[in-house]
Amino acid sequence: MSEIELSGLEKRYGDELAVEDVSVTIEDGELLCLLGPSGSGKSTTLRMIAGLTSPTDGTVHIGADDVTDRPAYDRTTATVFQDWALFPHKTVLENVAFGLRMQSASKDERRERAREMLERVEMADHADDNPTNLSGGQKQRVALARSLAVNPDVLLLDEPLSNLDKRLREDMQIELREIHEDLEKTFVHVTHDQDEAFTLADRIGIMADGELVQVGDPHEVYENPKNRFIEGFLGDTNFLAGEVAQTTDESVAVETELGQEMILPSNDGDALAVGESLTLSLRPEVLSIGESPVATDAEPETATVADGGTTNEIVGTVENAIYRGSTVRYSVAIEDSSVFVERTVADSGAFDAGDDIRIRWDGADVLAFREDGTRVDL
Amino acid sequence: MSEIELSGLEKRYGDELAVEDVSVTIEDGELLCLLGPSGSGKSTTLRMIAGLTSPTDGTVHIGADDVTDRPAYDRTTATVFQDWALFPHKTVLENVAFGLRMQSASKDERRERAREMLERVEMADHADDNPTNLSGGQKQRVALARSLAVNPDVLLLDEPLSNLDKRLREDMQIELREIHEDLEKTFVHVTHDQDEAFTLADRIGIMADGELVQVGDPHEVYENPKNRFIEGFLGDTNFLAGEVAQTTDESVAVETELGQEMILPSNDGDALAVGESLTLSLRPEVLSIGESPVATDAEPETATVADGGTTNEIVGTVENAIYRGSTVRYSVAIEDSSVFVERTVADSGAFDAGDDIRIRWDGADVLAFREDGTRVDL
Amino acid sequence: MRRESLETALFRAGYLAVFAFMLLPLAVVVVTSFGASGQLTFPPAEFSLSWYESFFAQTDWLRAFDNSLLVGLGTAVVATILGVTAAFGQEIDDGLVGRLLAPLVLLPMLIPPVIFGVTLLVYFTEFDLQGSYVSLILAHTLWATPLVYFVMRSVFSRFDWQQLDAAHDLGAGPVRSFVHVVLPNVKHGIFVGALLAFIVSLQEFVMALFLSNHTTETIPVVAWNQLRNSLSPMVSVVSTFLILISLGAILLAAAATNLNWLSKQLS
Amino acid sequence: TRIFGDESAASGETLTVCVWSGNYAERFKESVVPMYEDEHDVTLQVETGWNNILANIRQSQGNPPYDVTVTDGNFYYRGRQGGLFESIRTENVPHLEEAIDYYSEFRPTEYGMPVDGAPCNIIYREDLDFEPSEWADLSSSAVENSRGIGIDTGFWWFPVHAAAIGMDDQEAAGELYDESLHDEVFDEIRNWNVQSWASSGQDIWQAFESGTIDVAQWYFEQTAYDIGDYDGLTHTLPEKTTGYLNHWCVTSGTDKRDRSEEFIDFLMRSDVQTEWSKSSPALFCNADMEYANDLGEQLPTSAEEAQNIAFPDWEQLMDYYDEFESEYASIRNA
Amino acid sequence: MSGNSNAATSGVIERFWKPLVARSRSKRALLLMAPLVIFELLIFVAPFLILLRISVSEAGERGTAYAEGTWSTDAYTNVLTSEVPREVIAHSFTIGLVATAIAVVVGLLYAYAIWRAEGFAKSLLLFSVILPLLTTLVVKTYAFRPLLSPTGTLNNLLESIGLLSTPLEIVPGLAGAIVGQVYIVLPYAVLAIYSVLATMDWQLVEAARDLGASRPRSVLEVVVPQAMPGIIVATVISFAWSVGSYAAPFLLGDNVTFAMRVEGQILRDFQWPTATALSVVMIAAMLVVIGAIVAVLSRFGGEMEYA
Ligand SMILES: Nc1ncnc2c1ncn2[C@@H]1O[C@H](COP(=O)(O)OP(=O)(O)OP(=O)(O)O)[C@@H](O)[C@H]1O
Ligand SMILES: Nc1ncnc2c1ncn2[C@@H]1O[C@H](COP(=O)(O)OP(=O)(O)OP(=O)(O)O)[C@@H](O)[C@H]1O
Ligand SMILES: NCCCCNCCCN
Ligand SMILES: [Mg+2]
Ligand SMILES: [Mg+2]
Repeated sequence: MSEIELSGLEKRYGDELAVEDVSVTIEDGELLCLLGPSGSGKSTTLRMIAGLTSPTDGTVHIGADDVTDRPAYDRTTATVFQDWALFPHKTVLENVAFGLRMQSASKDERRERAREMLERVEMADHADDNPTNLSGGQKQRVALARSLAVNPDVLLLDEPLSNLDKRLREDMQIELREIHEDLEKTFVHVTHDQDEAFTLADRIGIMADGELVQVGDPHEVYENPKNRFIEGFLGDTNFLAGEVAQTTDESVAVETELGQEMILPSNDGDALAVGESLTLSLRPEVLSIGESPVATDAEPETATVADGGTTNEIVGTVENAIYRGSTVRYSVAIEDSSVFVERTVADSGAFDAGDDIRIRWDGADVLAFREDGTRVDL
Repeated sequence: MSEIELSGLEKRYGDELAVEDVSVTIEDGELLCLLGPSGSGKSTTLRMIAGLTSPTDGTVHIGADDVTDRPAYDRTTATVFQDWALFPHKTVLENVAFGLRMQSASKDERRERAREMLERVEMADHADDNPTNLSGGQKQRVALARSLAVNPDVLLLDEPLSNLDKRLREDMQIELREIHEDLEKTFVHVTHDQDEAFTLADRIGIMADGELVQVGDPHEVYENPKNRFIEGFLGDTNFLAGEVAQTTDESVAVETELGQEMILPSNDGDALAVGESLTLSLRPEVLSIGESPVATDAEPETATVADGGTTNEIVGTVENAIYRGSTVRYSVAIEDSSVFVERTVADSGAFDAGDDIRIRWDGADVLAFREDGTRVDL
Repeated sequence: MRRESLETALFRAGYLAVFAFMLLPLAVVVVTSFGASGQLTFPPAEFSLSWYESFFAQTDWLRAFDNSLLVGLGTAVVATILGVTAAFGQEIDDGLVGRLLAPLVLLPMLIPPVIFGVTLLVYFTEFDLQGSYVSLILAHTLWATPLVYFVMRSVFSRFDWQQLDAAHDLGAGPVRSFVHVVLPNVKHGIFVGALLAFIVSLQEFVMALFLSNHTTETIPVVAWNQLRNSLSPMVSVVSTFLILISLGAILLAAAATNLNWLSKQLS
Repeated sequence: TRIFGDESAASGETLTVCVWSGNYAERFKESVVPMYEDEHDVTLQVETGWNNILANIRQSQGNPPYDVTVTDGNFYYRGRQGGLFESIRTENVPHLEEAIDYYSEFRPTEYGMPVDGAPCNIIYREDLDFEPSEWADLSSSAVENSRGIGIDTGFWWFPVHAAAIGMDDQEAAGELYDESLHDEVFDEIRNWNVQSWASSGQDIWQAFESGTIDVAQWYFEQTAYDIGDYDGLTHTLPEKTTGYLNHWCVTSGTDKRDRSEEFIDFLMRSDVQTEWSKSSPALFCNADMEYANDLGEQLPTSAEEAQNIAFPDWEQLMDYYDEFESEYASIRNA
Repeated sequence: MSGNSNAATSGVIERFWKPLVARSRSKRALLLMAPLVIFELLIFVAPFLILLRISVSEAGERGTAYAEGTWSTDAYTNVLTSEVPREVIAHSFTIGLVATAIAVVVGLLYAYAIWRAEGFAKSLLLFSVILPLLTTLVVKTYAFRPLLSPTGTLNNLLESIGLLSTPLEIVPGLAGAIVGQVYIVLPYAVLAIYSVLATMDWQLVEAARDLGASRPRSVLEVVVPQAMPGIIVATVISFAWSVGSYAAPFLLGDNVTFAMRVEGQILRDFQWPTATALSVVMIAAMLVVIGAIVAVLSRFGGEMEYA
C-alpha cells in the first residue's frame, strides 16, 4: 500500500509561507500532477513528501506510516530531480546501482538490476558512459532508471522534463505514462506546463501561492475551473469585463465591453445581483466564425441574441490573421475591444485582415467569475 | 536602399563547416526569418551580415556596397542579441544612447533620440533604471530600442525572444511585427521556433547543417516543403514508409505500413518507378475522423478507395486519447503502425481508447519523399 | 534520528574548534600588543598602551611601513597590468601560447620562496638591482601575478562577451569598446586582483629577507629580525596595525564585491 | 631613496654604520651615537644586520650599503678573503696602541680593529641543586639529569668551542685544531642533554620560561643585560671560556674611508668604551677603559685574564668549516 | 647595438613570432599575452637557468660564494651522498606530508561547513579564513609559542582542569612546526576546496540521501569526488608550501628544514653550489611527489583545472 496522505501540510521560510495547509490523499497507483506557476510551492510540497524538507506543520503518511519525521534515506520514495542530479563522477551504471549499494545489495545483484533498469529506459548501451556527456533526454532516462532501481513505493518527479526541448519532452511524456502504467506505482509529478499535466495526469492538483486550490481529473479541472486564476492558467482565453444588467430565472444578461449584452443560461438567477461586476471567459474553441451577413457594411454591426436560447452572435473585423502552420489565429476587433479565435487550417473558411466576420457561441459555454476571482455557478 | 545580398557565403571553424554556400537576396523592407534547428548555422550567418564574424568565403552586400571586409562598427546594421547583451553598468537610457555616443552625436541629441526610442517601446518610465533589474520582456524592449536608436538600415535579431516565457513571447512577436510594419526597414530574424517564424516572417529561410535549404513565404514553405527534413521540422506529422506499387497517368498507388495501398493523384506518373521506396507524410490536420461503419467488427478492416477520386479511407482503433485542454490528440492503431490525429474539443465527436474509428483523407493532401529526402513532385 | 543528531553535534563541534584555531593566534597578537612589560607574554600580566606610544618614535618600523606600502603598491600595479592583459588576451584566443601560459604562471607558486630568494638574489646582482625596490617588486610580482591572472580568468569567463559584440555592432571600435564596455564590467575583478597582489606582497617575507637591504626592508623582514633577538610587544603592535589595515581592505573589497565571491577568488 | 639600486651614502655629513641587530643596536644607538655626533659634525646612520651583513656588502659590488660594519671572527675572515674591506691605515687608528695586546694580536688587524665582544657564559636555574661553573659541567651527570641544556645554533662554533674547552685534552680549545680529536669533541656534544637549539637570546629565555631547560650556553653581554627580567635564573662566567670579539671594518668601495677610520678609532678610545659600558655589559678592548658597576670583576681587564678566552681562530678553523657544520647539523637533526 | 645585430635580433623574433601567429587566431591576443610571457621568461626561467648553472660549479675559494666559469658535480655528490642533506630533506618532507594531510582533511571539513552555512554564520566562517590570510605570517606563527609552549596557555589550561600532570612539549618540536605550518596553509586549503564546493549542486547530496545514503556516506560518495579538483589544488599548494616551509619550523620547531639550511648556506656559509644543488634536488623531488599526488587523487574524482 503506498497511498500518500498529506494533512495540513505547511512550510514556512522565515516569514514566508511557501506551502500553506495542503491536505490531499493520493491513491495507490495514481499519477497526480501538481501544476502551478513558479513559486507556488510545488517543489516544496514534493520535497516534504520525499523527506528532503521538513514541514513546519502537518503530517505526511505513506501507506499506513506517519513518516513526517523520517529522514529521506529512510523513506520508500525516490525522486527524479529537475536537473536530474546525476553523479557526474560515476558511470551511468554506477549511478543506477547507487541506491542498491546503499541498501547493501551484493555487487552482482546491483549490476544485474541496474542493467535491467537501463534496458527498460533503453540506455543499456550507455552503461559505461560518463553521464555528463549524455544529452538531456538520455540524462532524464538515467535519472528515471536510478530512481526506479531502488523499487520505491512512490516516485516523485520535480519537473524532470522542463529542461528538454519540446519534441523530446512530448516523447518523454508518453514514455513516463507508459512506465507508470507498467509499474502501477504512485507517482507525484510536478510541472508548470499545463499541456504536460493534461497529458500525464490521472488527477491534477493546482497550486497557487502555496495553496492547493483545486484537485480533480483533467476534464473536470479544465471544464470546471474553480476560479479565474485557474481558467487563465490552463489555456489561452478571452477575458471580458462585464456587469450584470438583468437576471431572470433562466438566464442572466451581462453588459460587456463588446458593446452588447451577453445572455448566459442560469438555473439560479438570484446568485447574481444586477450591477455586479463579472469577468467572462470566452474560450477561442467555443467560438465559431463565418462570413458576416452584412459584410459590406462599413461599420461593424453588433447583432443581438439570435434565437430564444442562449446563442450569442456578434460581428467584428479581422485585425490580423496569423498563419501558424496547421492553425490560424484571428484577432478580431469588436468595438474598442478585441477577441481572438483559433481555427485549424483544415476547417473551412480563411479570412484576411480587414474582412468582417460573424462570431457565434453558446452562452452555456461561457464561464463567469466574480470580482474576487471565484467562479459563478450558473 | 538596404537590400542584402549574400553570395556563396561560407564559414569554416577549423575542419567544421558552420555555414556552407549560402546565397540569398533579402529585399529592402522585407522581414526574413532564418529558421532551423540548433547548430544549423543561423547565428553564424546573421553574424556575418552584422560583421561580427568574418566569412571564410563569399560576399555580403548591403545596398550597393560590398561590406564583406568591413568591421561591425562600420556597417549600417544593428543587432538584437539572444541574451540582449545590455550593458549592465549603464542605465537604460545610457544603453539606448550608446550607439549615438559612438557616432559622436551631441549629448542633447542623444538623450532626445534615446527617449524617443524608449517611448516607442513603452519603456520611457524605466529610463534611469539599471537594466539588470528589468524583466525579460523589458530587457528585450530596451535592446530593441538600443538597436533602433542608431537608425540602422538593417535590423538583425538573433533569437531575441527565446528566453521569454510563452505568453510574453507571443506578445512580443506581435509587437515586433508592428514595429517592422512601422519602420519599413529590412529585418533578418533568427529563430528555431517554427511558430515564431510563421507569425513574423514575410519569407522564411530554412537552414539545416549550415545550408540554406529553402526560402519562401510561410504558406509556400509549409505547403510545399522541399524535403523531408523541412516537413518534419515544421510541424507534427505522421511519416509512413511505403513502396510504389503501381503508377498510372493520373495517380500513384503506394503500398504502406498501414496495410493498404494509398492512392495519390499525379500529373506525371513516370516520375516514380514501381518498387521505389517512399516516405509519405500524413498531416494530422488533413485527416478527418468519424465512427467506424463496422464499429462492432473485432478486427479493424482496411477500406479501399471510396470513390473514383483519390480519397483514402482506413479503419483503426483508438489506442489512447490525450486530453490537452482545448484539443484532443488520438493515437490510432492501424495494423502494426499507429497514426495520430488531432481535433479541437469544439469539433464534434469524442472517442475513447478502444473505440474503432474511420479515418479519411484526400490523397492530394499527402506529401511524398524519396529515400534521399527530396520531395516527389506529383 | 538519534544518529543524525549525534552526527550534527560532532560536525558542529569540529568546525567550531577550527574556527577557534583560526582566530586564536590573532587574538594573541592583538592582546599582547597591550602588554605593559618588555616581554611578550600571553595573557599579559598588565595592560598598557605604552608600546603604541613608542611605536611612532621607531624610525625603522616607520620606514618599514613606507617600504611595505611602496613595494605592495608596485607589486599591485605590475601584477595587475600583467595579469589583466594576459587573461584578456587568452580570452580572445586560447591558442598555443594561451595553453602554455597557465602552467607557466602557476609554477612559481609551487617553488619554495627560499629558492626564489636565492635565485633572484644571484640574478638581480647581475643587474646591480640587489636590495632595490625593483627587485622586491619583481619577486613579489612572481607570486602575485598568478592570483591576478586566475581572478581575471574567472572574471572574464563570466563576462558576457556578447556585450563586446554589441558595442562593436553599435559603432564602437576596439579601444572604445574596451573602455566603455569591458572595463566597467570587470573593474571589481581588477580591484580584487590588485588587492590580492598587494596583500601577497605585504605578507611575503622570505624572498624579501634575501632581496631587501637595510633601506628597503619591509615590515615582515623587520619583524623577523626582531623576533630573532628580542621579542617585545612592539611586533604585536605592528601586527595589530596590519590586522586593522587588512580588515579595512576586506571591508573595502566586500563593499566592492561581496565576501563570498571574494573568497572564491582567493584560492 | 632611489627606486633603482640602493641609497648611496649621502654627501659627507652621514656615516653609515652596520651593527648587530636587536638590542645590541639599541644600546649602541643609546650610548655611542650621541657621543659621536656631539663630537663630530656628522650624522651616524645606524643599520642593523645579522647573517646577511656580508651578503649585502658582497652584492653591492663596490657600492657598499655601509661605510663601517661590525664583524665577528668568522665574518671578518670571510670578508677579508672576499676583499670586502679596505685595509685600515695604522696612522689613522692611534688608539689601537691602547688595546690589550692579546686582542690586537691573536687576529690580524690589517682590515679591522678589535673593539668589543663577549665571552660565553653559563645560565642556569637558581634552584638547581648543582651550580655549574665550567664548560665541563655540561657533561656532568647533574646536568645530564636536569631538564636539559640550551645552546646556540646560529653561531654553532661557540658551543663547539665550549665543548672543546671542557674536554681538557689540550690547552683551551686546541682539540678543534687537531683533526684526530674532532670526533671526540662532537661525541662530547652528542652526549649533552640538549633540549633547546636556540637561534636567539629570546629562544633561550623562552626555553627557561617554559621549563624545557635548566642550563644554557649564551653570551655574557646579552645575558647580563636581560637576566634581570627573569626570575630564578643566574649566570656564571667560566674561568676558561670562549667568546666573540668584534672587529670593526671599513667596507670596500666606500667614499668615506677617512671618516670611517676616524670613527673606528673613536670606538677604540677608553673614554668612549667607559661610557659605552654603562649601557652595555660587553667586553671592551682598551686597556685603560673602566667597566661600569662591578663588570670589571667578571670581564677581563688585563692580557692575562683575556687569554682565558679562546676565540675561534678562523685562519685554521675554516678548513674544517664544512665538516663541523655537517656534524653539528646532524647532531641537531638526530 | 649595431644595425647588423639589430637585424639579427629582429630575425630571431620573426622566427618565433611567425609560427606563433600562424598557430593562433589573433595577433592582438598574442600581443596582450606577451608582457606576461616575457616577464615569466626574464624573472622566472632565466634566473632558474643561472641557478642550475651555479649548482654545477666548483665551490668558491675561501670567502667566495662559488668559482665562476668552472664545472663540477661535487655539489650534487655532496647533497646526494652525505647524511645531513638527506636528513634535512627527510625532515622537510615529513613536515610537508603531515601538514598537508591535516590541512586537507580539516580544510574539507571546514569548507563543507562554510558551504552549508547561511547568512551571517557563513560570513563569519569565511571571515575566519580570510583574516589569518591577511596577517603577517611571521607574527601569527610566533603567536603559537605563548599558546603551545610547556608553560603556555594550552598547557596551563589542561593542567588546571586536571587533564595533564606534565606539560605537553608541543613547542618547540615537530608537532609545533606542524601546527604552525597547518595554520599557514589551512586558509588556502579551505578556500581552494570551498571554491569548488560553491559551484556544486546541493541536489546531488539530496539525491544520494534520497537513494538511501546516510549523511557521512553521502559526503563520502558525492561531495568528496565532486570536490576533488579543489582537494587536489589544496593538496598541491599545502604540500609545496609546507615542504619549503621556513618560518614555522624556525619559530616553532627544533630541527632544520631544507629552507633553513639553504638560507644558512647562502647567507652565512657562502656555499652556493651546495645550496643550489640542494634546491634543484628538492624541486625535483617535490615535483615528483606532486605528480604522484595528483595522479593518485585524480583517480578518485574530477580533473584538475587551473583555478
Ligand atoms: N530554501 C528556501 N529558503 C527560502 N525560501 C524558499 C526556499 N525554498 C523555496 N522557497 C520559497 O518558497 C516558495 C515556494 O517555492 P517552490 O520551490 O516550492 O516553488 P515551485 O512551485 O516549485 O516553483 P518553480 O516552478 O519555480 O520550481 C517560493 O516563494 C520560494 O522562494
Ligand atoms: N566560435 C566558434 N568556434 C567553433 N565553432 C563554432 C563557433 N561558432 C559556431 N560554431 C559552430 O558552427 C555551427 C553553427 O553554429 P551557429 O551558432 O551558427 O548555429 P545556430 O543555428 O545559431 O544554433 P543555435 O540555434 O543553437 O543558436 C555549430 O556547429 C557550432 O558548433
Ligand atoms: N657573530 C657572532 C656574534 C654572536 C652574537 N652576537 C650578539 C650580538 C648582540 N645582539
Ligand atoms: Mg520547483
Ligand atoms: Mg544561434
